Amino acid sequence: MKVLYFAWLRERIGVGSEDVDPPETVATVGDLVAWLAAREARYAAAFEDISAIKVAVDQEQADFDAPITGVREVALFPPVTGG
Amino acid sequence: MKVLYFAWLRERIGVGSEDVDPPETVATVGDLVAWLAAREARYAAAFEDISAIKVAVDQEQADFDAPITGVREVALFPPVTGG
Amino acid sequence: MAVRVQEADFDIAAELDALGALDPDVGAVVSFTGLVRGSGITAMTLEHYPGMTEKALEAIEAEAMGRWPLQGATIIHRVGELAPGARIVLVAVASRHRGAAFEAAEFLMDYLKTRAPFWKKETAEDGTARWVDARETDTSAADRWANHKNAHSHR
Amino acid sequence: MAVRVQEADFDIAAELDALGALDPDVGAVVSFTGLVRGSGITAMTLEHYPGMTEKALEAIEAEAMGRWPLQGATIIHRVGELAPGARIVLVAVASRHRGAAFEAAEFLMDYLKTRAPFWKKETAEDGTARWVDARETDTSAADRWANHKNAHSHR
Repeated sequence: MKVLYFAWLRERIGVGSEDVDPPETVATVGDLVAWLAAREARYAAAFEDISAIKVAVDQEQADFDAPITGVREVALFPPVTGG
Repeated sequence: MKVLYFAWLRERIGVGSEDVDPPETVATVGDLVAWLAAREARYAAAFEDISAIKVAVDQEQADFDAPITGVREVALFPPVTGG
Repeated sequence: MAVRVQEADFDIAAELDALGALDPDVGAVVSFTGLVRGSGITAMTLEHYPGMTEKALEAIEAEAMGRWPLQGATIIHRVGELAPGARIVLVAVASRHRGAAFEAAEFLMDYLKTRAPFWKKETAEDGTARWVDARETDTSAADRWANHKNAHSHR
Repeated sequence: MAVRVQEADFDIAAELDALGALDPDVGAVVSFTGLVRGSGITAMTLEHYPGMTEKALEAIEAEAMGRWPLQGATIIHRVGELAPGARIVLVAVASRHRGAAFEAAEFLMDYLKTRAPFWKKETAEDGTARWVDARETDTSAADRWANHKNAHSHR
């Protein structure tokens, strides 16, 4: 599964995207974020305030409850500021 | 005093503007319209439906009660349709 | 005041660029362009009241500048005979934020439609010409600004 | 679908002319242009989510086309590094009447601001850079369309 990070999330984590292979117990976006945060301090720091983070699953807006089984990509990013 | 007509009022009356010299008893725009209508059939026909006619006095929106003593120009026209 | 009444066409890009360049804090430029709708007509003739037209447009623009935090506003209205598809009118405003810009542009059009002395005459394909009737919806559109609160001026 | 994400600048006049030419019954073209506000910054960098961005903009445009009687809509959003005063975004719509055109253009901007994956980073005059915070007013602006009645679509 591909995980993408944008804006200050990308900067804090240090990569724009990465391929990850979480265990089967990681069933939702929320589980994925917790699993990443437990791996390394830079993830824990980036995900400190989860209320400031938005989610897309396979390029569609989603939330932390969204299942990730079988999805190709999950994106995590701050609220959008275009326009 | 100059009186101006626009759009179908101009066409029905046959002139775009004219100089008139009404008697002193003609005190308001309404009086002026009645005085013109009494002069000639083409005015009476043009002013038949007074509710369809708008007024400007010295190039400012006004109504039929507006006094005309001392004014330079009175304009009579259908509701505007620009834009 | 950026108000013009003219027979000639206008250059939208130049007008919008000029508004954007008025102030480094312009963040939003909203424009309305009115076109001659072409179905069934061969020409549209615009008559106006020289002298009063400019005054009316300037008054409308001044009212918009007083109601919203605008950095600039432009109104250009054409007169004379126009072909189907031709531009009739441009209204454009510049502001810091989009809420004020959208509201002010719509206000300008609603007031222009009901207060500026222009009259349209359509020539149909069979050669007959008729004066366009005023629309009740234009009056109600203008009326809704009477008690309008500028709630979104920082949007 | 008339949606583009690009580094290059765009030609507003060409875009508005194309919308006006889509159908002889287009009577109203409304445009919004967003500019980089220049006070205190030397650059604005726009990041986006390639792939999702285009999908999001197309979904927003399709929703507008379904809600209002539009003959066309265009969304162009720039990415990369932009200078103060530069154009960031163009939203433009064509309709028979101005009411629908104004509403649809404002809807497109409100939804774009809250749903399209773009992020702005400002570089200040002292060289420091910061990500622009999302605005609560943008969320409330988008929310007001949820129960919106298109009352003025014939204006």
